[in-house]
Amino acid sequence: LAEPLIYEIGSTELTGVDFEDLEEFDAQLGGVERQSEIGCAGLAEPDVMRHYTRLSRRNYGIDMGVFPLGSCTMKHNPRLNEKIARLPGFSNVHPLQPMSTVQGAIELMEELSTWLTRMTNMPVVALSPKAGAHGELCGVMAMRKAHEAKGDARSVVLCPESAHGTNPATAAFCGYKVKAIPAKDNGRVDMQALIASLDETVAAVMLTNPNTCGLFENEVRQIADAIHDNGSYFYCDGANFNAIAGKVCPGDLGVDAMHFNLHKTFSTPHGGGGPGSGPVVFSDRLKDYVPVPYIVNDAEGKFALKEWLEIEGDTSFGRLTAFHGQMGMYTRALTYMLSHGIDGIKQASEDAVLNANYVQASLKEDMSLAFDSYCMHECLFDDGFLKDTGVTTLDFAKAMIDEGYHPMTMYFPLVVHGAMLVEPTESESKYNLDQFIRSMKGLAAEAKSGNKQRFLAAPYHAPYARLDETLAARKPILRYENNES
Amino acid sequence: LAEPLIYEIGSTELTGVDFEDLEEFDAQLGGVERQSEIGCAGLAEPDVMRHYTRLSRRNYGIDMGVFPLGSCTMKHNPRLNEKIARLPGFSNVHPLQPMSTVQGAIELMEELSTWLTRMTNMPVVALSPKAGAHGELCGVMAMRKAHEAKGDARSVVLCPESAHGTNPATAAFCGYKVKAIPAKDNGRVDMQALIASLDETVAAVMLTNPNTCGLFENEVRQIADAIHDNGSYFYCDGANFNAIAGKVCPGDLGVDAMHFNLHKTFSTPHGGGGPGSGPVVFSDRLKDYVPVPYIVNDAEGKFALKEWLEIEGDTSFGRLTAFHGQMGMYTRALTYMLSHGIDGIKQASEDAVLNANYVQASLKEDMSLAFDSYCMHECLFDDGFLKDTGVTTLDFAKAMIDEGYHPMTMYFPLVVHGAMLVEPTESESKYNLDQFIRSMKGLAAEAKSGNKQRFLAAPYHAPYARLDETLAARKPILRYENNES
Amino acid sequence: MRYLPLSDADRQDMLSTIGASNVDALFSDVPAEFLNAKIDLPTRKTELEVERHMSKLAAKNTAAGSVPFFVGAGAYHHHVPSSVDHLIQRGEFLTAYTPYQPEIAQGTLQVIFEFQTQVAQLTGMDVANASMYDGSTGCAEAIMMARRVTRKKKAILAGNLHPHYREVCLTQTQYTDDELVSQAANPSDPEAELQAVIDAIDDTTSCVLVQNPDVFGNVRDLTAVAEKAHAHKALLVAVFTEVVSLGALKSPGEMGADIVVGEGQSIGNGLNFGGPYVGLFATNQKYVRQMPGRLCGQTVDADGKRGFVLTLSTREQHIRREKATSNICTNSGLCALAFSIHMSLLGEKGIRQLAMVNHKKTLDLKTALNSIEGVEVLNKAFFNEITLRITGDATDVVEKLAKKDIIAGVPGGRLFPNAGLDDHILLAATECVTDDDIAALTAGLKEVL
Amino acid sequence: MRYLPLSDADRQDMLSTIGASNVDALFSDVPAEFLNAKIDLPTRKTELEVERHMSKLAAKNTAAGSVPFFVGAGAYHHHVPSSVDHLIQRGEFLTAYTPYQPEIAQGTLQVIFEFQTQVAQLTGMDVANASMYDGSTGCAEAIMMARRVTRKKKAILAGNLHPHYREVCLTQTQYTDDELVSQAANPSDPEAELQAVIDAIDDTTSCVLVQNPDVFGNVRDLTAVAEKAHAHKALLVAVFTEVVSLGALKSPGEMGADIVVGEGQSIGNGLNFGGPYVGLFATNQKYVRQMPGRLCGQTVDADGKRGFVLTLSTREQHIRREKATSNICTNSGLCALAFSIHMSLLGEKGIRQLAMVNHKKTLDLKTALNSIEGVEVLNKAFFNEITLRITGDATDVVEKLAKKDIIAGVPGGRLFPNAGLDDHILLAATECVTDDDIAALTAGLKEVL
Repeated sequence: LAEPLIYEIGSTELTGVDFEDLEEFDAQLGGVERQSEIGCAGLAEPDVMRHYTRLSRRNYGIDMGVFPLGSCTMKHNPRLNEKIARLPGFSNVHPLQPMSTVQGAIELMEELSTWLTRMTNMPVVALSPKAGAHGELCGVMAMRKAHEAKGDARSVVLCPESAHGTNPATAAFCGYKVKAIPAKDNGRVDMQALIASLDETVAAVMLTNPNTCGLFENEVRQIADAIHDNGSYFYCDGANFNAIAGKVCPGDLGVDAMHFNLHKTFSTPHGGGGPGSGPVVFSDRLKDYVPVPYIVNDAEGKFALKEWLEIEGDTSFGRLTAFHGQMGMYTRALTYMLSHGIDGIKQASEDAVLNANYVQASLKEDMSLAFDSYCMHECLFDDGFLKDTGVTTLDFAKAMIDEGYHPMTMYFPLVVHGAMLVEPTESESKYNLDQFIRSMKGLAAEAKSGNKQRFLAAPYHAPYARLDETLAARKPILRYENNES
Repeated sequence: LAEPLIYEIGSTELTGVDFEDLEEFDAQLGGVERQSEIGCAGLAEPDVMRHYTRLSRRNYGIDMGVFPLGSCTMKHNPRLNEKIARLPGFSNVHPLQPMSTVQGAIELMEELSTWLTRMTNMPVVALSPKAGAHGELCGVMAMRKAHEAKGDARSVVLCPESAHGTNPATAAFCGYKVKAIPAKDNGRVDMQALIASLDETVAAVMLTNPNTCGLFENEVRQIADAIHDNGSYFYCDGANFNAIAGKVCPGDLGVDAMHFNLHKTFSTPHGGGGPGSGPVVFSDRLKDYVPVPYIVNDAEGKFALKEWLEIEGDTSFGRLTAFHGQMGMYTRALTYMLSHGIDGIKQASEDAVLNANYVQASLKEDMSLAFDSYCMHECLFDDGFLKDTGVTTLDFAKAMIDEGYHPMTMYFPLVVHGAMLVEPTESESKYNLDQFIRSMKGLAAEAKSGNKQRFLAAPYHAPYARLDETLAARKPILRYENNES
Repeated sequence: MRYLPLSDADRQDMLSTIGASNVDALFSDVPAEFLNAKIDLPTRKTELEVERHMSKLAAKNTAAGSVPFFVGAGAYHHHVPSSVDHLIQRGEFLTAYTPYQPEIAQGTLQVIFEFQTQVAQLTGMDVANASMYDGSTGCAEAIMMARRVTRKKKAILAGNLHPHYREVCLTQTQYTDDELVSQAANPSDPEAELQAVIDAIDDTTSCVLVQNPDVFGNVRDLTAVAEKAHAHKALLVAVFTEVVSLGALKSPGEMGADIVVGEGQSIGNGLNFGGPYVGLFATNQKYVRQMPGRLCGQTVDADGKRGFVLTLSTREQHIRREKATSNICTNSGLCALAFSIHMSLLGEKGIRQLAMVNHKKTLDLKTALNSIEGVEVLNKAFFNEITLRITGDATDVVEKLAKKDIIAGVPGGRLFPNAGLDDHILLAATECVTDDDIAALTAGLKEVL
Repeated sequence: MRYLPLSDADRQDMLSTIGASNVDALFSDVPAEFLNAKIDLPTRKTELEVERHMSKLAAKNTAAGSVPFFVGAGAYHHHVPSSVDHLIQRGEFLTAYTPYQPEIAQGTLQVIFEFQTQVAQLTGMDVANASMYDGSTGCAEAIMMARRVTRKKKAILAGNLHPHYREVCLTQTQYTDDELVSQAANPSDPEAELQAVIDAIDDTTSCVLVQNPDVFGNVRDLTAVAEKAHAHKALLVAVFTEVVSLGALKSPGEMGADIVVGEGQSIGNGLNFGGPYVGLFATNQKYVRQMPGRLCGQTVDADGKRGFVLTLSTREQHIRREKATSNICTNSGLCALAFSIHMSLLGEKGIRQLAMVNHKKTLDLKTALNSIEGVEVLNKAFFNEITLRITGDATDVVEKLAKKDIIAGVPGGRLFPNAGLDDHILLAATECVTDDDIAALTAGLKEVL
């Protein structure tokens, strides 16, 4: 059954919120009152409950089953985090109320900072970026500011071909030219090519480690040294930090800046597309360039936030967002960290890697592995096993929906043909993985056996059949219009 | 997809709860330690989330759509009630902590009592009964105690044929013989027959008003007078109070005792089968017989609960439950009452009656009305319109599931052949009712047109097909057994 | 009004479909003098106003989590994982009806089936029902069930049964065929209390109700009671108020109980000032058709898929009316769901750990209190409750401690008025009690004694 | 560990399937000297311990609902109906991914489509996107969008723009082709502030950013700004921080805005100490392909059923990489959901009522404060924010009031350091403010001044 739009069941006359009755009064709106109709439909509360309950049931979430979306780390979201984030002392405090009345909030930020800096063995962290990509911006801006401070403007940033699209986009945003570094056959960055590209124009190198193929860059320390010898900075995309948290400190590897996807690594629910949070840790080389606000202690040991650049001599590159960043995510992340403890975080990384290797080992005969070595937290297949079957990676993924799963990541990284990137995360039990593996084996066998029909119009058992994306883009309908009026 | 049992996915070795590590210590359990296996399966938290999320999706609830279950009043359950009930000051207080530390809780009970007594115009209320049927017990016990106090033991309780099964069961539980009173053709109690049955053996008459046919007993005041003239008491089953709350005070009608289904009338969620709450209001005639605990004020005006019968001369009939009753439901009910206000409660009753009459008027040509007059909050059809179609009331109800609805109440009240009792409640919008009416018309037309197939194995689109209840009863399997071991 | 979806225009439209001039015409069966009675109660409030009002009431109460807290005696302050409360609030569970339409109620039904299994396992019995109102009302049902099974009337209530439970049994059976015999409480000699029960059993006895751990916290083995009862064709009804104890103690089933009844609040459910709670009720296979309450059984659907239904309902009041085994109509579904989810999180490993943490805290509490001049802990064997005898009036001491924001326990006189227990205090210690809490109580007691 | 479902036995089984001797073998690419670094952080805590720790931190903060509270300036203390928070916590919404698989994400997608419609209606624009991080980052995106549309570089920031927004714009565009011109704040003459913007517009201007109500609470009609901008082929970017104002004020669209960007926190979302919030972004049909952020569009599925998909994504970074219109990758999905649910509850009727209640409270506040010796309210026309000039240091006064548990507002110097506004206080009054709150503030101010 299709769910109507709110505009089809509600009306501008109905409301599901009560207000005190106002007596007549003279408004002081300066004659700028709204006269025209707004048009928003209202519904009484019972209908609101049903509309959104029914809509939700057309979604797939982690709470429903395995969500093996490579690079996205769809792990369990403990409800304790949600409960804590809703304590009025966190959820109902204003970013601009007197700092004396929010000491607990700033202390929480301080405690989170301790966790992030110690887990990475890096001295400072900027908490305020709103998401991973925003964190990249933070990191690259600090690098550019540092180069400028040295009077050494540079113009190029190196990114591997397999990088997340946000890496080159961010570099371009900061005025850099982007130069791609090729990968070797084993899925790692070609260190020789990288070193060959290092010259006095290179401001920074942006690597992801573990990389987007799910592999650890085993030459990372040598790469870092080469970067530093060139007077460049080493930016690490921390999207895959969840594979090594508690096991490896990026600071030890020579990283100068790394953003966390705080939400996915430390378990804020994805929420259908955010909000996220992207704190960035910095090395000593960059620590003078972090954005405001940051935490300081006043003379009495009370916490405060430095909110403004000083007029003279401040090397901070500025402010990335109003207020202090994603407090709601800080709360969830710290709750999650305290729950696990550093021992639990390490165990979670190990389990994530174990689960991925188990899936890889179990499916390598049935599907085609992109790289034949142990993987980290995700395993990568290409579409070799679908050759001549008439089934594409997309078809295969849509058929997974009929098996009760969310598809894996498809066609990323770009360096692999018809890529299928599977990240089970540490949240899956062996029982769940065995069920998943059985389904994948079944699908692979069906595809190879020539049963194209199972795939071509899949999913068959989802709430909706395949959607026409071309139609949507060709003549965009981006809002409801009442066609009757 | 079938959902496995927890025993099929969990194990006795797994747990989803962490505890502090205990050092070895000498237990003082008196040598009664548990040696044998318990056998309960544990699951890590992610799997618990999924198991219950997936199970929940096999349920139908008010949040999903119209729930026209006559006599059960499946109305909207505001989430504000849930939020308030979870305030630690209500949810985390112990019934036996010092009364000086729970003044707010007792004040809440007092405030709820004010609402219940004023809405009924009756002087006292006993809050503690745990559900409607428990409230009936409370009412009838008070009546018996009152008769005994007068030295006038009586032996018979009169109940209409259409009474809820709990009425005769309760009377029997209190040692009474139950005598049935017939109904008239218009669905009301036969007052002549009732008066003819009144003699010195009759302790009480139990009526439901509005009655189980959804009709108001228009002669109720005369009936009450006849009961009282006979020295008997008038018990009113308040299951249908939601039709008249804010409009009519049962005390004005001569009622001596009436229980509320506090949960359904004042919107505690049904929860798949409770918990409920069944406070009972009493007339002056019975007020000395109420059970403990009840609220008293001490000399300083502080609230207290009288928890024990006095040794001498106490006429209370005793205690119905440990502690003070269903605080969680008191909280929800008071929240709901304050939200509506008495004006909103009256409006809700009117809307409930309006909605039922709208459904009745809209469907009376398509289905067969049991009684042709305005109804109260529910309308009653019989299976006359299905005559010779080969479709039963049950089949018709199951087909409603395929239309996206929960079935109406079937085969109750017993006085109507193949009864279908429809209670839309005040929570339904006209849009929802029009959709519902359209579906019912469509089904009725299909049945009459000879399309039996649509009905006989319905539902076709539910998570499960019809369940074999005979098999379940013949060889009951009431728990999981590991057949492998 | 935010919960009412009809607009005035809708109402007019609908009245004209009905053919009524106004809504009061629909109430024409109500004698005019009684319609639209004036009622002196406030009008509607905004959500914000309601929240403010209720929060103000809540703030007048001392919540268990906010202070050192040691009250037990039938309700226990445990920690419930947040996932439990999240899951029971899913609309499909929360707003579902009793599962009489199994095709669209398999969620609730499978949960009941799993719940029944968990309760049977914990109690060591064959089968359990879908839950009762609470432990106390379950006891009254157990007495009546024993009468139906044994066709005898005399039920013996052990002296150390929770006094509220005793009162509920006496009240609920006062007009039935049951005859109840209550024995005297004996906080300091629980073995003697047990012996008194054994001594009272004879051929007219239908059942004996014995609580373990008893209301004073004492733990005993009930095997000897069961043997004597069975020798006289009577049933042992084993009662508990603290279900967590089943994670540490020999199960009632292993001790020979025929019916086990108790309170399940500790698992999954909050204190809630006394309710709603969830009564647990289990028995052996041969008595299943005499068991009160709802039962869920396994079956298959028309496609052969395993599924569940309510079954054996011929015992119930909506079928049997005045011949029903009980007048109970509902159970405590949502509380049972919370119980079952929490138990699934715990599993055998978790419930055993939880039980031992409780016992250890109570041992620590006992050790600390025993060191105080003028305080004597009566218990030799216990689980997570102990009883003190102090020099002085317990009510007075508890009130003085409450003024210091320490909620110490239940004065003996509150549960046993006029029974000479005014110098007793009943205390419990759960996993929520910290060392600091124990130190605060100890220091506080020393000050006020 | 309660979140990890593998048992040690599972781990061993899996390692043997993999053919690795232990888990560290899987990490063999990590140079040995860096593997298993010692990290000085605490080990795991029980759920109860975590709750205690975090509750203790929370208790050190003064929550807005617990005291008289008048802070605004970009974030507002409104009441969110409890149904909103309930619904956004449904697992299917909460734990869903970005809706790239539309067959199993129609819930999220239809919500976005409805959200886009609501935002377009409120702002009076043609189309809106699926949300931005927040209002401040949305402003920076608007400047860059205006550059793409106009192919001009100079953006003028009005003086009474929220200073955090100004800083974000300056920071985010420091390495792009944009050239920003910031004007000076003018709390006491908002019309002059507007005129300065108008005067600065010339043919090199790509856009002007003007906030309404401005950061000091002043309400103006921006029509004249739009006219001047359009005469010079520049765009008017209308900024708001208080979305509720759109229920009372002429819409930016009606004033001629080309891009509308603002903060949506007030509807559906809590204060959260500054985040997460939800940026709203709307424009007219002709600029839609230059709009940053995600967009959801209507389409049909293979069975012809109406459905929704993310569309026009060729603008985005995962396709365009270094040529993308923005490096933004996520939106603020769950906050947008909360916004949309709250707006569905409100509807046009509700948002208008809410706006007028806010305005009335602020009028009451103004009247009360104007009566105090040494206090001057600067605003003539305002919505729910006003600015005071007091005799004395605002920071000092605000701190003194905080000691009395009255949270008065934002000292001018906190938002505009070294700008001569140290004797200004910015206040807001919403539906959460009571007459008692206003009386408390008034009395408190009189005492500390």
